[in-house]
Order: sequence, then structure tokens, then C-alpha cells
Amino acid sequence: MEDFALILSTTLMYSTPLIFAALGGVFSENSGIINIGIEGMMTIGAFAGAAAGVIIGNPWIAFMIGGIAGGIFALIHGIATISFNADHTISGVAINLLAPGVALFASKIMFDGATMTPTIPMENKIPRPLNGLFPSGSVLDIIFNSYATVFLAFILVVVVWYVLYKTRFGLRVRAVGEHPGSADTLGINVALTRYSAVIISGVLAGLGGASMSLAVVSSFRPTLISGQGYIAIAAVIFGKWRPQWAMAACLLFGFSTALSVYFGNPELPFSINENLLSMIPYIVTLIVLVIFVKSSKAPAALGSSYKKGER
Amino acid sequence: SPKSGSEKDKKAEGEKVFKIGMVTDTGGVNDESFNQSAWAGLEKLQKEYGKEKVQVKYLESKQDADYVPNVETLVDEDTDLIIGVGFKLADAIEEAAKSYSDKQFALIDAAYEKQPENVTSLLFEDNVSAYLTGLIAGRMTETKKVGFIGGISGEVIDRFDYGFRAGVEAANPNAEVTVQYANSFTDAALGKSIANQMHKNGNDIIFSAAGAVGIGAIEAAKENNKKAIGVDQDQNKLAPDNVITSAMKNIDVAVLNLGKSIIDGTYKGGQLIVNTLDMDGVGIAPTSKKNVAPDVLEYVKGEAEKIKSGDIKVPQNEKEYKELKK
Amino acid sequence: MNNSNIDYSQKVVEMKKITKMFGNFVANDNIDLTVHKGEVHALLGENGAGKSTLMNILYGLYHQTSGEIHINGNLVNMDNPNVAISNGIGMVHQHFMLVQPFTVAQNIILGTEPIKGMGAIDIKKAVKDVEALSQKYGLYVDPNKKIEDITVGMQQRVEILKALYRGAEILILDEPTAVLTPQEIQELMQIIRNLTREGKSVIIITHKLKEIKASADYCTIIRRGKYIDTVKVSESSEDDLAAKMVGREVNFKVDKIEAKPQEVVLQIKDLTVKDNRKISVVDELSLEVKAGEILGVAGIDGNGQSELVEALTGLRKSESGSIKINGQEVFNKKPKEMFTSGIKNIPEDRHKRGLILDFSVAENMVLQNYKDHRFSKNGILNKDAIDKYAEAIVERFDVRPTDHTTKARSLSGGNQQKVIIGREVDNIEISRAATQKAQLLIATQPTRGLDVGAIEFVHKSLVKQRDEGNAVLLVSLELDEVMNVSDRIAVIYEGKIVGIMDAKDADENTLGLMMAGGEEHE
Amino acid sequence: MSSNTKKKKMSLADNAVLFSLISIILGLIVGAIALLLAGEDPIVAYSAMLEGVFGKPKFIAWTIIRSTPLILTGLSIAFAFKTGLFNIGAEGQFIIGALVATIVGAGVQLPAIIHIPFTLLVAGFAGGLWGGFAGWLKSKFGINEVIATIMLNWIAFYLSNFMIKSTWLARPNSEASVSIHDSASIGIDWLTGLVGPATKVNWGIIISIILVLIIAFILFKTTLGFELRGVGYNKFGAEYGGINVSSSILKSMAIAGLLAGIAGAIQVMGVSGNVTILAAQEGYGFDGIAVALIANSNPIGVIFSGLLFGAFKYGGTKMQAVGAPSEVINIVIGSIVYFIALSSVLRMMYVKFRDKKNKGGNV
Ligand SMILES: Nc1ncnc2c1ncn2[C@@H]1O[C@H](COP(=O)(O)OP(=O)(O)OP(=O)(O)O)[C@@H](O)[C@H]1O
Ligand SMILES: Nc1ncnc2c1ncn2[C@@H]1O[C@H](COP(=O)(O)OP(=O)(O)OP(=O)(O)O)[C@@H](O)[C@H]1O
Ligand SMILES: [Mg+2]
Ligand SMILES: [Mg+2]
Repeated sequence: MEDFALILSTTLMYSTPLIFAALGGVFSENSGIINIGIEGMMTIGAFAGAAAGVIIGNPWIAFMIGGIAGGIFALIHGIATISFNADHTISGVAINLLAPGVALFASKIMFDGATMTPTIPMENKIPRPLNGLFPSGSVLDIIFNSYATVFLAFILVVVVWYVLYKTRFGLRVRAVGEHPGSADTLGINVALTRYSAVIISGVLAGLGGASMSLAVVSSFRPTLISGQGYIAIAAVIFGKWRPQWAMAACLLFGFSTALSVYFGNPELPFSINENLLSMIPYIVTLIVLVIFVKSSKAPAALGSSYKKGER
Repeated sequence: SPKSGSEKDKKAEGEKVFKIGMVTDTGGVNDESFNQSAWAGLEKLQKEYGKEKVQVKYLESKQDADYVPNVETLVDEDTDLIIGVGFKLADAIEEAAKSYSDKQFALIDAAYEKQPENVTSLLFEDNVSAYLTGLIAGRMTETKKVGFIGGISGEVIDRFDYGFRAGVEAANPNAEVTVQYANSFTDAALGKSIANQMHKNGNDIIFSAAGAVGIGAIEAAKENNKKAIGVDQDQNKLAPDNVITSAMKNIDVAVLNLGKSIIDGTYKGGQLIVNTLDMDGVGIAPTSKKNVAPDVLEYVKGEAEKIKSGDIKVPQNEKEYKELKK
Repeated sequence: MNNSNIDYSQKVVEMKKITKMFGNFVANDNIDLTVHKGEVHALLGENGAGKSTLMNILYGLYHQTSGEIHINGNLVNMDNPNVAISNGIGMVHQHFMLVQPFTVAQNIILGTEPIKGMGAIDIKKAVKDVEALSQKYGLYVDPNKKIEDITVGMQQRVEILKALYRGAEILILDEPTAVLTPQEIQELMQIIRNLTREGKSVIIITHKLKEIKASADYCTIIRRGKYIDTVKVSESSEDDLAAKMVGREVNFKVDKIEAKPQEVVLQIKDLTVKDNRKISVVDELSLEVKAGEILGVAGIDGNGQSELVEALTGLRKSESGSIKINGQEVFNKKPKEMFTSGIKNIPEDRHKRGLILDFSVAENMVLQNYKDHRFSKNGILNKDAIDKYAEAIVERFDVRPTDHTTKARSLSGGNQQKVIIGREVDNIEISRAATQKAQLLIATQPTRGLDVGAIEFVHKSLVKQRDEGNAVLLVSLELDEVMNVSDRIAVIYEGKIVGIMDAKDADENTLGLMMAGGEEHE
Repeated sequence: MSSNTKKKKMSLADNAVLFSLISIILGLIVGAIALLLAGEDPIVAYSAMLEGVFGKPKFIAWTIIRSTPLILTGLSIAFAFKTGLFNIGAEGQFIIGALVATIVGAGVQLPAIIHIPFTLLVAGFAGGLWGGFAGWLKSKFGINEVIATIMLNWIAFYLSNFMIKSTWLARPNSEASVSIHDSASIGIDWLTGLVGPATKVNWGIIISIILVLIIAFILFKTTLGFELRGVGYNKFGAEYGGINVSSSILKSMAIAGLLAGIAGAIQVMGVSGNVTILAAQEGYGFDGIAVALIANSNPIGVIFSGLLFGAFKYGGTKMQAVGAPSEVINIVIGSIVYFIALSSVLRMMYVKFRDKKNKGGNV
């Protein structure tokens, strides 16, 4: 039972940054803009969050700054893809090169040549809202004594779902992702809607990065974000561009990582080669894809640019 | 940061200006670990002798493929001593030593089966520092269970692993050591997960020798109110209440000494310098007294003397460890 | 049509001296257009004449280079569709502007969504509004169905409802009948009447003169961007209109001699084909096509035509039955084998199937033949041979521009169709010469979206193949086309051939009834 | 007429290059601004980089050595792009190629004349299998190649580490595997003597250029290329033309994998001589994406963008010598790619504009 609780809590820890980022991907891609720059936006978010945490102290302000930093790079992505009709992939790759470059560069300038930030003291990390509510070490404690970001991630899944499928803005976002021409003829500002979606996407990715540097650990390091952005993109596709399924994909990934941690426990009666263990999440993902995912449909206008009056 | 010797010609008449350079591994110079420590040693050297006497510099490597060209760059700049920081540079240094037999090289943390004549290897008795922290852990554990988290297993991490195990057992035969490898030096979240699992399974002190993975483990200690042991540098500042001690690897001291020997003319190439406890090459963190009871520290001090005198032999790997247990 | 609803005292739309340049190209040159309240005004012109452009200007999608637009007497600067919408203009575009995975109601409210608390869309109210509106104008739709699940005809009703929902008083319909069945066209005409009765004005773009005659009060004709004339429809004949449109006399009837059917080329027996949803949309269908005849398949969209053709061309696996070409069984063979055994195809969707738009014209010309020894040896393409071949076809079929190195994408629709027809005709000739056997040419919707001149060309090409002793299977949703071009007509309904008759004996009413599943004749 | 079209193509190509050059200059300007913000003198820093790339024959040699794998991973990705696929998996295919080259290079004894091509072939084949597997998943199960290759990258990563550590490839007390035999090495010894003893001059660049030419040839001059491009542009149209779409996807991914695999093999056979336990993805595949994009997925262009990228990577480290943070290089490269993204649009607009003008003029 406790083992299971632990696996669950590890799952949550691993999934949280992925969920933030995947929600970002869902937002952007539903508006028709491919966002492969998620990785870079997470990195800059992780850095900006940690740096702000060190300098300002208040974790929530720092967290927001992480989001804003992601949003700024999303804006750069938006300018290229929305206003200049640039290829989404090229621009996204550019962001993935630029953002980590800027993060490390800024770190060196701000922190005396170090590519990592100082450590943020425990009290300046994101709080754990249920800390102390359950007896320490109990199953409930193991599962629920998590950082606020974990809860926030799940709340955001609901919020994003609600916004996308129940609100005017969401309907418009999906409309410009499916058929921008249609939206345009109905007087919807396609560019503005896409900009909003892409910036929201960057903010979410930035928050995902900041949740790494302000909750999972308490500093930024160059390798802190190494591939999570790509996994999040995979989760978006895996999740058929829907927030709830993208979340499920992130959880699956987090869960299989947690399993690999669990099976690495030397107290178990058997032992598995550590490299084979490390492969588990990736193999599980592939297998699940093969079994469950029949080809899924992307938003119809995904990756295409829309220019008024062009055919 | 340092300027390389374009002023060489101007100084032609004066005394020789020594140039010492180091190439980091992919961790970069500010890794809060051995790269940073090595650089600190060089900076100290320059401070001691002045810029007129010695010029130091570093080149950071961004990926493994940078090692060879970075070493080459320093060779090109007529550097008198080129230090490769970390076992990952072993091949690059060996290669360069072969190609430039008139140049001197040093390598940290690794030696060769056949030591080239112009390479000095600086080795550290990490097993001994790990042993000492093991003693502390053995004495301080309340649950009689302590953990060790390794990065990617290999010769260097093995020394920490088995040294620590031996230390724990020596101090507390009833205590148990749980060992888990993260198979990563970078995934802090993984370190945290493993540490959480260890904490849940009753380990109250965890020693990690695993780069950024260890940062995650220390994070877990902070959160779960458990104790952690740092590595390479004094990592107490990462969690002042939780990091009770660190297995210190005084690369700065070793590098400083090596630099001095070059300048003083006592340097001899092709050596294998094992930085021992005796030489202050390894040890426990000075901040240990904050969190470790004086009597335990006293005990550790006593055991350290025995190591220095050779009464205790600390195992470096599984084989020696098993022999010891027999 | 005699429309008593026109209120000549109210000019709802006045477009004055509208000129629109795309770069140096003049798409609209000094065009005037006046529409009164309650009037149905047709806009007639060949492909590329500038009709859509003019209407896009009226709807605020483009901005005119010069000229003025007055709505209800007021000068309006039509900057964007919002201005048009607020001036009571609605437009149904040539290519539907519908969001496929959205429901009917969502599509209709998009942009003017009713809101309840927390920024949520009041979808219940939307559905109710849509239902009320659809009742009022007799535009039946199911508000909760997704667009991708409804017929094209219903999609068009959604488009009209979209405009009406925004309070449109002036409705622009850009080629609304191109994709409709005869029944649906009838319904549309009724809808238009309902609208004018409510005092709304309609501008309708179409190439089909009969429809203009049937629905419009006035007709403005544009040729190559220039204003030609505005006529009262009741006072002009179809021939007059056509002559004005193309600038010369046109002949509608397809000139052809009596067919001389010979041996059976295509023999289909009890063929069953399932669609993507695994429903048998071709259901034990049997059909024969002989050499020297054109067999037209008439039917309402979605009765299995596409799947039948896909099965015949190897693009879809069939469930059971038999397909024989010149006596040879080809059931479930691959596209390539179907091709070599004698089936040549002018596909329904030239952008999806017929062409690779980013390939050059020359590359498209050898799409099925690139492995031929003529065009490649040992896997290496013979570029010179391909170029020469493409050049010859381009010249023979008058493809413009004549540069075969340009991408197919940059050709107009008519010229794209010429590339395909040229390719397939040549394929037939080559195969015929090699095998000495009659070939089957399948043409699905071969004239969709083409102008009169291009249609003439396509039809002539089909007849020519027939006359040369090949078999032609024409599948079209346009009854006129089927009736004019075919020698025999088969009616397909729910995956079965429900009747076959000589074209001479066919009349629109009988066919229409059979297509709609009415009693079988004969 | 034909001379006319030729002329048009010439000036178009010139424009592509021109716009790329403009992007590079703009990227350098952004980098310069960053350097100024950091209080460094951009001229000094850039001179150090230039000097570091062109200052000595040896430097040029190193630049080429660093560029070689990037040219090939770039080629792999450009090729996949041309056939409508996004090969994010060059990273993993590279790892597999390097691993297998080590296995074959160290595991068998053959005369060099056989050993070298054999090693290249087997490693390329292994990379091809790795890429082809993603292609198979796509054609058989409809699994997006982006997800599949991201997963396969990590599986390759751990598989390589596993092999280096837990099989005969392991070298005692070392992070590195056993080394390949000299007979599998593609180093150019006489040239090494000329440029400097430790410089890993090797035949890799020649092999890469040959592969570029072969790929360009396949893409544009063969029926295979016709099929693959056809499927890339419009798989429905290709299917109509009788092309087997599934097998084309598989072939494309396999060829892309093969190229990246050979990149890995060349790195082992020409530079490192072995593979080491990796702590993080090395980025050859990810950099290859940028290389392919800068080249606009043109196989020939990949040579130049690969060299440019290699020059930045190699020369960038030299900026440290004057105290400039070498991270600025990533900013420069990122900006260049960003401006490339913008410029291809500007270029298209320019071409359209000019064509229209020409058209109008002819009428
Ligand atoms: N956005 C545009 N840019 C450049 N040229 C355009 C654009 N839109 C239309 N054109 C050109 O203007 C001319 C008129 O086009 P338009 O679409 O108005 O024709 P149309 O009369 O509606 O033809 P169809 O019957 O085929 O719908 C065509 O030659 C077309 O190529
Ligand atoms: N947006 C545009 N920009 C530039 N040229 C265009 C544009 N749209 C159309 N054209 C060109 O104008 C010409 C006519 O195009 P148009 O689409 O009106 O032809 P069409 O015969 O009506 O074709 P379709 O049947 O596909 O509607 C073509 O040569 C086309 O390439
Ligand atoms: Mg048109
Ligand atoms: Mg039109």
C-alpha cells in the first residue's frame, strides 16, 4: 500500500511539469500553431522562476515570472508563425536553441559566471498546502503532501478543458485551429486569437519549467530541463490534442518512470539492470501507443499559416 | 576571467611566465563540484604567485566531442600544463600526451594502465572520505538504515559506494546500507524520487555521489526532514540543517600543489599522485560540526588517524569490500 | 421567375466602379452592381472572371483598390467582415467555411456566441435559436450533429443559417449549387424564395444558366474582370446569357454521333464495398460497360459512387464480388495493377488524388508511368524523355501556362484538369496500342468547378474516347452532365444500381425520382 | 525559353543563399547585442571565434571534423522532411550507428579495405533499422513518427549505455568502451601529420559529401526519390499513382536512419575510436534539425549549413579565451534559425512579387 502510494506520489511529481507543458502544447496546437518550442519555453521558465525565487523570494511571484518568461518566448514564436507565416517547426527549433542559450547566458551574467542559480531556501519554495495535515509517513501524507504545483496542474487541466470546450474564447481558439478562414469570415480576429493561444501556451510551459526549479528542486541547472518539453509534445499528440488525454499521457509517462524507480529498489527480491530499467517509460509509451492509439486527427489547420485574402 | 598570453613577447626578457590551463568536463566551470574546485585551485595559485608569474585559464566543454579540440586549443597556446578535469577527459589527455610529448598534462580522477611520461594523474582517496562519512552515518542513524545513491556506476562512484558501506558497518555493525543507482548524473527529480523511496523505507541518512541527482536527494531530505551527506564539496549550504557532512574531495588543494611544483621546478611528469587523507586531499566538510555531535566527530578523528597510519584499510571496490568482510 | 417581392425604391447594395488589383493583375475592372430589396441578383461569368473577388470585397474580405460601396444608401468602408455583418451582409462561400468537428449550432453561433455565467457559451440557447431560425426559413438542420457527419446539402443550409443568425438582409451565395443534388437544388430555390418573401435580397453566383433562369430577377455578367451588362432575366434567353458570358456563341448540347457499343469491357458482379465506417455502401452491385459507349452513373452524393470508383481503381479494398476487365478478374488488385489491366481514371478530387500539386506538371504527367522503360531505366529517371513527353501533352491539350516545369499548384483548376485528362488519354492510347484491348476510362465529377469552355473540352474528350472504341464510365452528381454526355444511364441508390436506361429515354423527373429512392421504372 | 528558365532558377538560388547570409548576419548582430549587454566587446569575441576557425589549417580541420556528423544528421533530417516526415530521431539513430560501428570495429578482424566499408555498412544498416522501426510503427499503426522517434532516442541512449557497461564492449575501469581496431579507422594519417598530431582528420567529410550527392541523386533523379517525394507531398495522390505509401514511409525513415547511423559510425571510426557511457543526449540529432532547416532541407545546402554550424560550435569555444561567455553561440545559432524562418517567407514573398511583375510585363 505504501509502496503504491509512493509510486503514485512519484508519478505526480514527474507528471506535473509535463502536464503544465502539455496543456500549453494543447492550447497552441488547438489554435493551429505547432509548438515544438515547448522545451525551450520550459527551460527559460525554469531559469526565470529560479532566478526570481533567489532574488525576490516570494515563490508565487517567482512562479509567475517563470510563466511570463515562457510567454515572452512564445510571443517570439507567435510573431514568426502568425505575423510572418514562418514555418512553425523552424521557428520552434529556433526557440529551443535560443531559450536555453538565453537562460545560461543570463545566469552567467546574473550569478557570477555560474550556469546554475543558488539554492532557494525551503520557505521560499512553492508551498505544500496539505503539509502537516496527515500523519507524517502515512499513505495519505505520501500522496497528498505534494507541492501546490501538483494540485495546480490538475486544476489547470480542468480549467483548460473548460476554456477550450465551454467558453467563447475556447470555441474561437479551436475554430482558428480547424478553419481559420471560417473564423475570419465571421469577424473573428484570427491572428489575435492565435497570439493569445500561443502566449498562453508559453506561459503554461514556463510554469511547467518553474515547477521544476521551484518545487521539484530548488534551483536551476543546465540539465534540469532535458527532454521534458519533447515528452510533453509527444503527450499532446498521444492525447489527441485534448487536455484530459494529454494529462493521461503525462501520467502514464510519470507512472512508468515511478515504476522504474520502484524496481530499482535494492530491497526487492529481484534486480533489473539499471539501463533496462531506465528504458521502461519509453518502451511502455510505445507499447501503449501501439495498443490503444489508432491514428488520431490533428486540428485541421495545424501547421499552416493563415493570411487574410490568401487562398 | 583570465587573459591568455599575448603579452608573452613583451615579457621575453623577464622571468618565465607559466601558463596553466584546464579543460572542464560537460559540467562547466561553475558546477559546484570538481570543475569548480579545480578552478578554485588555479585561481589560488595565481593569487599566490601573481599574474606576472603564472597565468591560468579554463575552457569549458559543452559536449564530449569538445574535449579533444579544447585540449588542442590549450596546446596551441603554448600552455605549460594542461589539466583535464574528470575521468571523461582521460582519452583526450592520453591522445594529446602522445601527440605532444614535449608538453605536460595532468588528469584528475583517472590513471592509465601505462601512465604516459608527460601525464600526471591526480587521484583521490574518495573511498576514505566516503568511509569517514559512513562512520558518521553509522553513528547518527536512528533507524539503523542508511542509503547510498550512486549516479552511473563506474570506478569513481564505486570508491564512494564501498568506502561508505565499509564506514557504516565499522561504526555500527547493526546498520544496513541500501544502495540504489540512478543511472544518471543529471536527473534531479530521479534523485529525489529515489531518496523519497529510501526515506519511506526507513533510511534516515542518505549519501549520494551522483551529481545533480544528489541535488534532488538533498531536496528530499529537506522536505522529509531527513539527513543527507554531500559530496565533492561542502554541500551544507544547499540544506544547512540537513546536510550533516560532505565527503570532501579537495581538488583545489591538489591542483594548487601541482601548480606550485611546476613553478618551483619540482614537478615530475608521469606521476600518479594519490591525494590521501594525510595530504588533506580528501576529508570531511568543515561544517560537519554544525550537525554532528562532538563525540562522533572525535570518534571519526580517531579512525582517521588509524587510516593515516595504515591500521585501517578502506576498500575501493566490490572485490576489496568483500575481502574485508570475510 | 416573376418576383413580386422587389422593392425598387430601396437599393440595398450599390457597388460603384469597383476595381481590384492583385499586384499588376486586374481582377475587377470598374464594376458596377446594384441590388434592390427583395431581389435575387445573379452574377454570371467564366472561371476567373472575378465574381468571387467582387463578392469578397462586398463582404470585407478584400479591400477594393478603388470604387465605392453603398449599403442602403450609405457609403460604407468595408474594412473587414465585421463591418459587412453589421451592415446586414451575409456570405456563403464557394468553398464552405465550416469547422468540420464542430456541431451545426457551434458553427452557426461562432463569433456571436450567446454567453451565460463564467464566460461559458449558452449552448442550449444556441440550439434553441438555431431551431427557431431553421423553422422560420424552412432550412432543416440538426443543431447537434457535427458538420463532418452531415451531407453537403445540409452543410449549405448551415452556411445560410450562419448568415441569417447574424441578421443578414443581403445574402451572397457563391456557386451554391455546384455540389448539390437536383433535389437539393430544388430545395435551395425554395429557400431563396422564402428569403425574398421576408424582404431579404440574394446575390447568387453560378455558372448554371438554368438556375439563373429559375431563380434570379436580374443578372450581371462579368467577363475577365470587366462589367459586361446587367439584364432582366425574364427577358433574356439562356443562349443570350451564355454568349454574353464567354463573348461568343456556345453550344450546350454535346455533339456526338450514335454510339456503337461492342464487347463488354468492364463487368462488375455482386460487388460489395465498405466505407470508412465499415458500412457496406456498395451493396452487391452489378454493372457492365461496353466498348464504344459512355455509361453515366447518376445518383445523389453518398450513395456509394466514390467507394465504387475507389474499388475499381484499387484505392479501396472490396469485401466480395467480382470485377472483370476484358474478361480478366481484377478483384482487389492494387492501383498499379488496375491501371495496367486497363482502368484509367479521372479522379473526383483533383487536388487530393489526381495531382501532386507540388510536383511539376511534367512529374505529374508520369505519375503512374515513371517506372516505364520510357521514363526510367534501372530506377533512374530519364529527365529528357519525361520533359519531352510532358511538352507534347501540354501542347496537345493546350495546358496553360505551357511551361511544364511549373508546379501543378500554380495552374488554374481548368488547366489542372487538362493535365489529368491529357495524361489519362495518353495512357489509354499507349495501353491500347500495346495490348490491342479496349480501355476503361472512369471519369468522376470531371467538370466540377470548371467553366463552360473547359467543360466543353472535357466532354469532347470523353466522347472521343468512346468513339475510338474505349469504354467510358462517367460518374457525376450533375444530372445535366450525365444526361448530355452518356449513352446509357445507370442510377445508383444506396449502393445498388436501381435502374438502367438509354439516355434518349431518360428524363429528369424519372431519374430524379429513382435517385431519391422512388419506385423503379421499367 | 529554356535559357530563360535557367536564368530564373539561378537568380532564385542566389536569393536563397542571399537570404541565408542575411539571416546569419542578423544572428551575429543579435549575439553582438547580447555580448554588449554582458559587458563584452563583440568584435573581440567574434575575432577570437573567426581566428579560432580560420587561424590555422588545424583549426579548419577541426571545424570540418566537428561539422561532419552534423552534415549527416542534417542530411538525414532534410531527407525525411523532403519526404514529408519529421525525423526527431536522428539522435537515437546516431547513437545506434556509433554503437554498432564500435561493435563491428572492435569485434571483428578484417583487412582495412573490407573492414571500413563493412563497419560503415553494418552501422548504417543498424541506424536504418532503428529509423525504419519508427517508419514501420507509422505505416502499420499510424503512430506519429515524432512521438516514436522521441521514445526511440531514449531507448537507444540506454541501450548504448547498457552495451558499453554490461557486455564485452566494457573496458575495465573506464567510461569508454573498447576501441575499434586500426583497420576500421578512417583517419587520414598523412594529413594528420600536416595539420597537427592530435587532429582527428578523417575521410568522414568525403564520405558525407558523397552521401549528400547520392541522396540528392536519389531524391531528384531516381524513381525511388520520385516515390518518396510524391508520398511526402501528397500521399493520396501518390497512392493514386500506384505508389505504395506504407512502404515509402518505411523506406524514408530507414534511409534517414541509415544516414544518421553512418554519422555515428564516422564519429567512432574517424574521431573517438569508441563510444562512452552517455550522461545526456549529445545533441547531434537535435543540432541536425537546425542544420537541415538552415539549408531549407536542400541536401546540397546541408553541406554548407553543417559547416557553418560546426564552425560556430568549434569556434564558439574559442571565445572563452577572451572571456566571452560561449553560451552566446547558442543565441547566435538560435537567432539565425529564427531569421531563416522569417526569411524563407520574405524570400517567397519577394519571388512571388517578382514573378507577378514579370507576368504582368509579358502580357
Ligand atoms: N488573392 C488573390 N491573389 C491573386 N490573384 C487572385 C486572388 N484572388 C483571385 N485572384 C485572381 O483574380 C481572378 C478572379 O478570381 P475570382 O476568384 O474572383 O474568379 P471567379 O469569377 O470567382 O471564378 P470561379 O468561377 O472560378 O469561382 C482570377 O484570375 C484569380 O486568379
Ligand atoms: N492567391 C493567389 N495568388 C496568386 N495567384 C493566384 C492566387 N489564386 C489564384 N491564383 C492564380 O490565378 C489563376 C486562376 O485561379 P482560380 O483559382 O481562379 O482558377 P479556377 O479556374 O477558378 O480554379 P478552381 O476551379 O480551382 O477554382 C491560376 O493561375 C492561379 O494560379
Ligand atoms: Mg475559382
Ligand atoms: Mg469564384
